Amino acid sequence: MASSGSRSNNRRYKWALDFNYKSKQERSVDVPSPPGYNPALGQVYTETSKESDPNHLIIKKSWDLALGPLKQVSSFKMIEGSHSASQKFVYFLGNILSVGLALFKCQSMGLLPSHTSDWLAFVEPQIRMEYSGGGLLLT
Amino acid sequence: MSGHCVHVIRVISFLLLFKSSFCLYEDQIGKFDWRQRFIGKLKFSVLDSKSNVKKIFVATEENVVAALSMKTGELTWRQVLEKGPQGEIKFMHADSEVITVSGNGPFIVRGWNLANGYSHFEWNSFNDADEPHENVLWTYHHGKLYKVVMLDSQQVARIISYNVRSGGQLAAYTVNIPGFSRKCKAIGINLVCLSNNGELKGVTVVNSQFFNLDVSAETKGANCDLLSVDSSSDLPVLAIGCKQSKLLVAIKDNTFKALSETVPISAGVSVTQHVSGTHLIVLSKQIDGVIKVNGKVLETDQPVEDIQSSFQSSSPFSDIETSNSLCTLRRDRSVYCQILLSTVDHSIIFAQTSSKIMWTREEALANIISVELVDLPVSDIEAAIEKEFDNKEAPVDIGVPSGFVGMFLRRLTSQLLQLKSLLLTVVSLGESVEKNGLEVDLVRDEFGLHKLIVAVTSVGKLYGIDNLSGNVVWQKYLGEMETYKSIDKPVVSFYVQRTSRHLPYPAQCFILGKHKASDESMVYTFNPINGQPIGDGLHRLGYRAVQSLLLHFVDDQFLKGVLLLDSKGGLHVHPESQTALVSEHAKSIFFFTANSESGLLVGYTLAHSSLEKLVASEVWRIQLSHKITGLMSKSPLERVHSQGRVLGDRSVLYKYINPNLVAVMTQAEDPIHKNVLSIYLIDVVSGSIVFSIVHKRATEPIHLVHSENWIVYTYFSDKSRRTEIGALELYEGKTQSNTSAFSSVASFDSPIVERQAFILPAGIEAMKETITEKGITSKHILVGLNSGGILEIPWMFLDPRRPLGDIREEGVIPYMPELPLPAESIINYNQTLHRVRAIHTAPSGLESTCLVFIYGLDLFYTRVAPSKTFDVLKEDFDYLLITAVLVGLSVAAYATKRLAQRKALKQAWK
Amino acid sequence: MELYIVNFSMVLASFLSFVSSYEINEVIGAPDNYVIEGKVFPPEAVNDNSNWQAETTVLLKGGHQMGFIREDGSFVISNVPSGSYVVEVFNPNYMYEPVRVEINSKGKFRARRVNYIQTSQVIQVPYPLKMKPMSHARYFQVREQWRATDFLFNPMVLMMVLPLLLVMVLPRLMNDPETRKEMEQLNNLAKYDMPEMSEVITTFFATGDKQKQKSIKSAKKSKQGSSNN
Amino acid sequence: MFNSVMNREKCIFVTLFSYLFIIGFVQCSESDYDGPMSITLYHALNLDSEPHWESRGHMTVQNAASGYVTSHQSPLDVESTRRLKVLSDKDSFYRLKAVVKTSQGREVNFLTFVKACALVESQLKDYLTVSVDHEGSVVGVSQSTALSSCASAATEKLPSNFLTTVEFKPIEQGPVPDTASYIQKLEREREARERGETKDNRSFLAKYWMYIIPIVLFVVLSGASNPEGAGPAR
Repeated sequence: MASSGSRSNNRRYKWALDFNYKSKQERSVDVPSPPGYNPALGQVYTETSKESDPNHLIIKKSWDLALGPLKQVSSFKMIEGSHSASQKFVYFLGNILSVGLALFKCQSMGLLPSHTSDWLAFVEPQIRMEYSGGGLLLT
Repeated sequence: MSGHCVHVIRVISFLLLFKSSFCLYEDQIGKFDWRQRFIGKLKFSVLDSKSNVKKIFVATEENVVAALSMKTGELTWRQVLEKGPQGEIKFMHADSEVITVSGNGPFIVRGWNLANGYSHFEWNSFNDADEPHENVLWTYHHGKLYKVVMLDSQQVARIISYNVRSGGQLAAYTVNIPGFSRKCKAIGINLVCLSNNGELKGVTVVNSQFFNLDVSAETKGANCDLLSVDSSSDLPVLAIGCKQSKLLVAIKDNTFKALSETVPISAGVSVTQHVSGTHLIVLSKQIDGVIKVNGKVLETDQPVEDIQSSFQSSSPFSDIETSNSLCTLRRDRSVYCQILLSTVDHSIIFAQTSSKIMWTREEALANIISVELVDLPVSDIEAAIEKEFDNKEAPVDIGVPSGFVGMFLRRLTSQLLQLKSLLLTVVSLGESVEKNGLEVDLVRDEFGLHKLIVAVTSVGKLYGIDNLSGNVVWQKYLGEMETYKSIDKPVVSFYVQRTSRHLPYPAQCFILGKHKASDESMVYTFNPINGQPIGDGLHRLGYRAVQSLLLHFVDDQFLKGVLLLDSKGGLHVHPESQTALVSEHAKSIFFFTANSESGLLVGYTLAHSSLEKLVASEVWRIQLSHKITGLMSKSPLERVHSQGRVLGDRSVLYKYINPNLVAVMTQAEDPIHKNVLSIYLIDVVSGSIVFSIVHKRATEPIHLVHSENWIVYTYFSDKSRRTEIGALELYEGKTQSNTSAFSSVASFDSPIVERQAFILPAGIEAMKETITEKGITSKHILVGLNSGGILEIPWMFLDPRRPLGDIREEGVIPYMPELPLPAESIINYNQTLHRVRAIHTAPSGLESTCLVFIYGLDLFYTRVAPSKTFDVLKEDFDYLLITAVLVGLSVAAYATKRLAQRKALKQAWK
Repeated sequence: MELYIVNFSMVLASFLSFVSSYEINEVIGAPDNYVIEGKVFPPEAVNDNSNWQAETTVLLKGGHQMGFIREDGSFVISNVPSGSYVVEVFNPNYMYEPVRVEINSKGKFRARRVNYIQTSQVIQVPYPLKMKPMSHARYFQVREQWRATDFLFNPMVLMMVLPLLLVMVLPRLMNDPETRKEMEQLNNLAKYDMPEMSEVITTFFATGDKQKQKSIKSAKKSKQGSSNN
Repeated sequence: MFNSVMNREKCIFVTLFSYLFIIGFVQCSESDYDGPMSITLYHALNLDSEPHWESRGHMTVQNAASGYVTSHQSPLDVESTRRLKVLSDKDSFYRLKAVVKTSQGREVNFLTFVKACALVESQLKDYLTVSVDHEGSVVGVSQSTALSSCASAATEKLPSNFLTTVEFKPIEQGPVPDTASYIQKLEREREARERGETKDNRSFLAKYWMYIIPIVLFVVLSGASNPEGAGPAR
C-alpha cells in the first residue's frame, strides 16, 4: 500500500509540477544533488506542502469518490479479527438482501423480463416449409 | 336518456381513438393524393352545338350520363346511374335536355339539365306481361318518346308513344313485320329490320309507313348485322356490317338509299348537315396507329378536301368503333369538322380536322382489373454506386481499369456525381416552381414512396401510371389478348417476376390471358417501367392454362418463374428454362385449383417431377356442396412481425400463422334458411379444412379480407337488415408446437378460433387491409363505402377479443356492436369515388407508410400511416423553431458563462 | 295489374312553361311497385351557384336503386316493391341521417329512424321524406396553433422553469436573516447526523466482544438518544 | 335443433380397431343427415405419380344422428408393410382415398395424404377428420397422424393394424353482433351511475381521508421535528 502510494505521489508530484510551475524543483532533479541531500525527503515535504493546495484536495476528493465502489469490494477482504466469519456472512447477507430487495421491487413493478411476453419481440417468424398457390379455375 | 349520454361519450372516445390513428390536415389536400374521374366506354354521344359553353353529352357502358367540356375533355357534370343491368342505358337523346332510358324490366326515363346535370323528371315505363325485356327499342321525335317492343311470337312490333316529360301514354299501336329477324334498329323515326335473306325493311313509327330495299347480293346470307350509324342529323344513316366491310344506307323520304361505296368495318362513319340541304359523310379509320379522316358529300359523292386530315400521338391508336362529328362552314366557305371517336381500347378521342387532337380520355381505366405497384429503378448515380459493389459488373467500362485504382476512380466519379446532383438540388430549390411543369424523372426515391402503378384493364390495355402525379407514363394495348373469367368477373394472372432491384436486369412483369380467336392462352412479358416487351413479348402458349402460380425462388437472373397448369392437367413453367430448377424445389411446392361451379377443390404436389418434366399429381380433394363465390389467400408480400399476443396475465397467446391458409366462401340458396353463407378455411397444402363457419340469411355484398392470423368478412344480414362484419382470429395456443418452422403437412391440433361480429352502418363496395414492409405497423382495414368514401378502420376495432365486460388486456377496447363512421377516417375526404371495384395496398420503403390505390369507375391514390409516421419527421415539423431554440440556448449558455465568470471575479474581490 | 297514381306536380313545377299541360297521369304498373318521394334540404350555408344538387345522390338498398335530386331538392325513387328499405342521402360535404322506409303490401308508407342496434325500435319521421343535413362533414384535423399558454403549461417547460425558480429565488431568500438562521439550523441538524453515523460505526468496531445485533441495537439507541437530546 | 349441433366442438370420438367391430357411443346427438352413410377407404402405396388404389377398409356411420360407427380395416400384409417402408424411406406421401356414400346413394370421392414416414413413426396410428357442412353433407375427409415428425427414419417393427380415430367436425355457427348484452350493459351502467350519484354524497373528508391524513401527518411531523432538531445545535 505504502509503496504504491509513494509511486502515485511521485507521479502526482511530477504532474503537479507542471501546473504549479515549481520550476526550481524541476531543475533540481536534472542537476546532481548536493551531498547529504535526500531527494526522497524533499518529495515528502513537497507533498505535505501540496496537501494544503485546494486544487489538489479537490482532485483527491474526486478520486476518492470515483474509487468508492471499488474500495467497497476490497473492504470485504479487510474484515479481520475473531468475528470475521460472521462479519463476512453479515456483509454478504446484507448485500444479498439489498440486491434481493431491488429485484423484488423491480419484479413488483413489472420491470423484470420474467414472462414469455417480454421475449415475444425476439421470437422469430416460423420458416415456411411448403409453398402453395393457385386459385379458382380460369375459364 | 342518460344511457344515450353514455353512448355519446363512448362514441366520442372512439372518435378520439380514430383521430389519433388517422389524420389529414386541410392543407394536405392533394399533397399525397389524387383522383381521376372516368365515365367508361362510350355508348351514346351528342355533340352540342347550341349552348355557349360547348359540351359533349355522353352515355356509357358503365351506366354514366355525363357532359364533357369540348375544350378540355373534362367532366362538366356526371351522374352515375344504378349498377349493372338495373341502370343500363338503353337510349340517350339530347336537345333541350338530356333524356336517358335506363334499366331492364321497368324502364326508367330520366331527364337531365344540360348545364349542370340536375334531374328534371323521372318516370317509369312498365312492360306488359307478354312483352320481353330484352328486345325493346327506343327513339325520340319532337317531344315524344317511342318505345318499340318486338313481339317475336306474333311477328309484330308494338309501338307506344309517351309524353317525354310526364310519361303520359299518348298512343299505342302495333305494326306487322312478317319475316323479320331480330336484327332491328330504331333510327330517327324509323324502325329498320334486316331479314335473314338480306332484305331491309323499314317502318316509320309515327305513321306506320312501310318501305323496303333489297340490299346488294354480297350481304345476303352472310353473317351481317345492322348497325346504326348516326341518327342525330335529319338524315338517318345506318350500316349493314358484314365480315370485312359495311354498306351504308341512308333513309330519305321514307325510302332507303344505298350508298355506292362500302367502307371497311373498322372505319368510323358519321353524317352531318352540310350546305344547302346536302350532307357530309365523315369517315375515319386507323392505319398503322394513325387516324386518317376524309369526307365527302353524301348526295354527290364529291370528296371534301378541307376535312382530310390525319392524327397521331405518342402511342398508336387502335381501331375505331364509333364516331360522331359536327361540321361547320367557316366564313371562307371552308369546312371543318369536330370528330368524337371511340376506339376498341375504350379511348375517347376528340379532334378537329385540319388541326390536331384536342384531347383523349383513357376510359379503359374505368375498368381496371388488376394492379401492381412496381419499384422504380435507381437513378444513374445510385446505379453507378451499385455497380461499384457488384463485382460481376466490373469489366463493363473498358475505359476504366479494374482493380484497386479502377475501384478508387469509380468511387471518385460516383461521389462527384452525387455532389453535383446535391448542388443541383440545392440550386434548384429556389426555382422548383418552374420545374413542376416538366415531367419528373422516374427514379426511386429514398423512402420508396415513388412507384409506378401498372394497371391491367378488362379490355386488355395496360397502363403505367406515375403514383405521385397520376400521369399515364406508358400505355399498351394487347389487342389479341382477352381476359379470363372467374366467377363472372374478368381476371388475368398478373405477376412481378423480377423487381427493379437487380441491376442490370430490368424489372419484368407477366400477364396471362386468353387468345381472342383461339382457345389458347397468351402471355405477355414486359418491362413495367416502360411497357416494352421483354423476351417473347406477347405470345401464344399452345395450350390453355387454367391456373398459375408465381414461384418463390429466383433463377440466376433473379427471375421468378410462373407455373402454369393446363386444361389437360399438364404442368409447365414459364420460362421453360427453369424446369430443372423447379424440380429441385418440387417437394415443397403445392398447387390447388377450385371449381367455382361444382365446389370441387383439388390439391396437387410437384413431388413426382423429374428434371426434364414437371408433373402435378393430385393429393387431396375437397368437395364443397355449394357454389364457390369467393376465394381469398394471403398477400405473398405479407410479413408478420409479432408472433403472439400478450394477454392480461402477461403470458403469450401464439398466433396461428399459416401461409397456406385460404378462405373459401360458398353461397347456397337454402329454401328454409335462405342464402346461407359458409366460410371454409382450408390449408391448401395438406387439404384439410382447418375451420368452417356458417351464416344464415346472409346475402351480397360479401367481401373478405384475409391477413396474418385473422379473417374479416362482411355480408348483408337479411334477418336484421344491416351490414354486419364478422371477424375470426386464429391462435395456436399458449405454446408453439414448432418454434422454428411451419409445416402444413405435419399434423397439428386445430387452432383456437376467436370470433365476433359487428355492425357497420353503411353499405360496402370493397375491402382491403393495409400492408407495410416489415409488418410492425398495426393493420388497418380500408373499406370502400357505397357513399363513395373510403373508411379506414383500425383492426383493433374488429378485434374478436374485444370484451363486453371489463378490459383485461392491453390495447383492447370494450365491445360495442356498432362501429363508428367518423368523417376523419374517410381517407378520400370529399373526393367521392363511384363504384369502387377494389382497393390495392402496397408497402412503401417506410415501415410506417402504406400506399393505397383505389380503382373502380374513379381512380384514387393516397398513402396511409396506420401507426402515424413514426419513422419520418412530420411534414409540418418546425425546423425554424428548433433551430431558433438551439441557437437561443447556445447563446444563453455562452452568455451565462460570461456572467458567472464575472460574478465569480466579483466574489473573489470581496 | 294494379293502377296507381303518380303525382308529377313536383316535376312539372320546375317547368313553368309546362304548367299549362299539367296532368295527372295514370301509369300502368306491374303489381307491387311504389315510388318513394322526398326532398333533400340543402345545407343552410350553401351559396346559389354551388352544384349541390348534382353532387347529392339518394341511395336505396345501398345503391341498388337511386334517386336524383331536382333543382328544388326533391327526388323520387321509382320501381320499389313493398318491403323495408334504408334511404340514404350522400353529399360529399354534408352528412345526412338515413331513414328507414317501410312499404306494406297494401302500399302504406311508414318512415322511421334507422337504428341498427335496436332494429325493432320505432321512432317515426314524416313521409314524404324530409332529409335535412345533420352537420358539415369534418374530414380534416385542425392544425395545432402555437399558443403561449400551451407552451407555458407544457410539463417539460414546467420542469425546467421550477428548478430555475428555485435556483434564482432561494438565494434571495437566504439574504433574509431569519431564513438564513433557519437554514443554518437545518444544516446543523444535518451535520449532527453525520457524526451520528460515524459513531455507529465506531461502536460497531469498538464493541468487538459483544454480539453484533446488540451493537446495532446500541447504535440505534445512541442514535435515538442523540436525537432526543 | 341445428344450433345444438353446431355448438358442439368435437362431435364424434370413436376409436376403431381393425378386425374388430367396435361400436362406440357418439356424443353428437343430432345431425341433418340421417340414414346410414358408408366410408370406404383406399390407399396407394406406390411411388408413381398415378396412385394405385388398394382397399384399406370401410366404415359405416350407421346414423350420424345417433352416432354409431362400425369399422372394418384389413391388416397390412408383409408386402404392403414393405412398400409403406419404402415410401417412408423415400420421404414420399401415403395417399388415401375416402369414398363417402350417402343414404341417397350419392358417392363422393375425397383424397387426402400424410407423409409416409410420419405414419410409420406413429405406428399406423392415424386420425380421420370428416368435415361436415350445414346441411350435413360431408365436404372433406383429411388424414393426420399421431406423430408429425420424421425424426428417426429407422423403425424396427410396424404393427399390422391401423389404429384409426374418426372425428366429425361440423361447421360452426357464425357470430352475430351481440346487441342484446350491449344494451343490457348500457342499462346496467346507467342504473349503476344513478345509484352511484345518490350514494356518493359523503362529505369531502369522508371521501378523501386517505389523501388528507398523510399530508397532515407530513406537515405535523416536519413542523415538530424542526425545533427539536434545532435544540442540540444551539
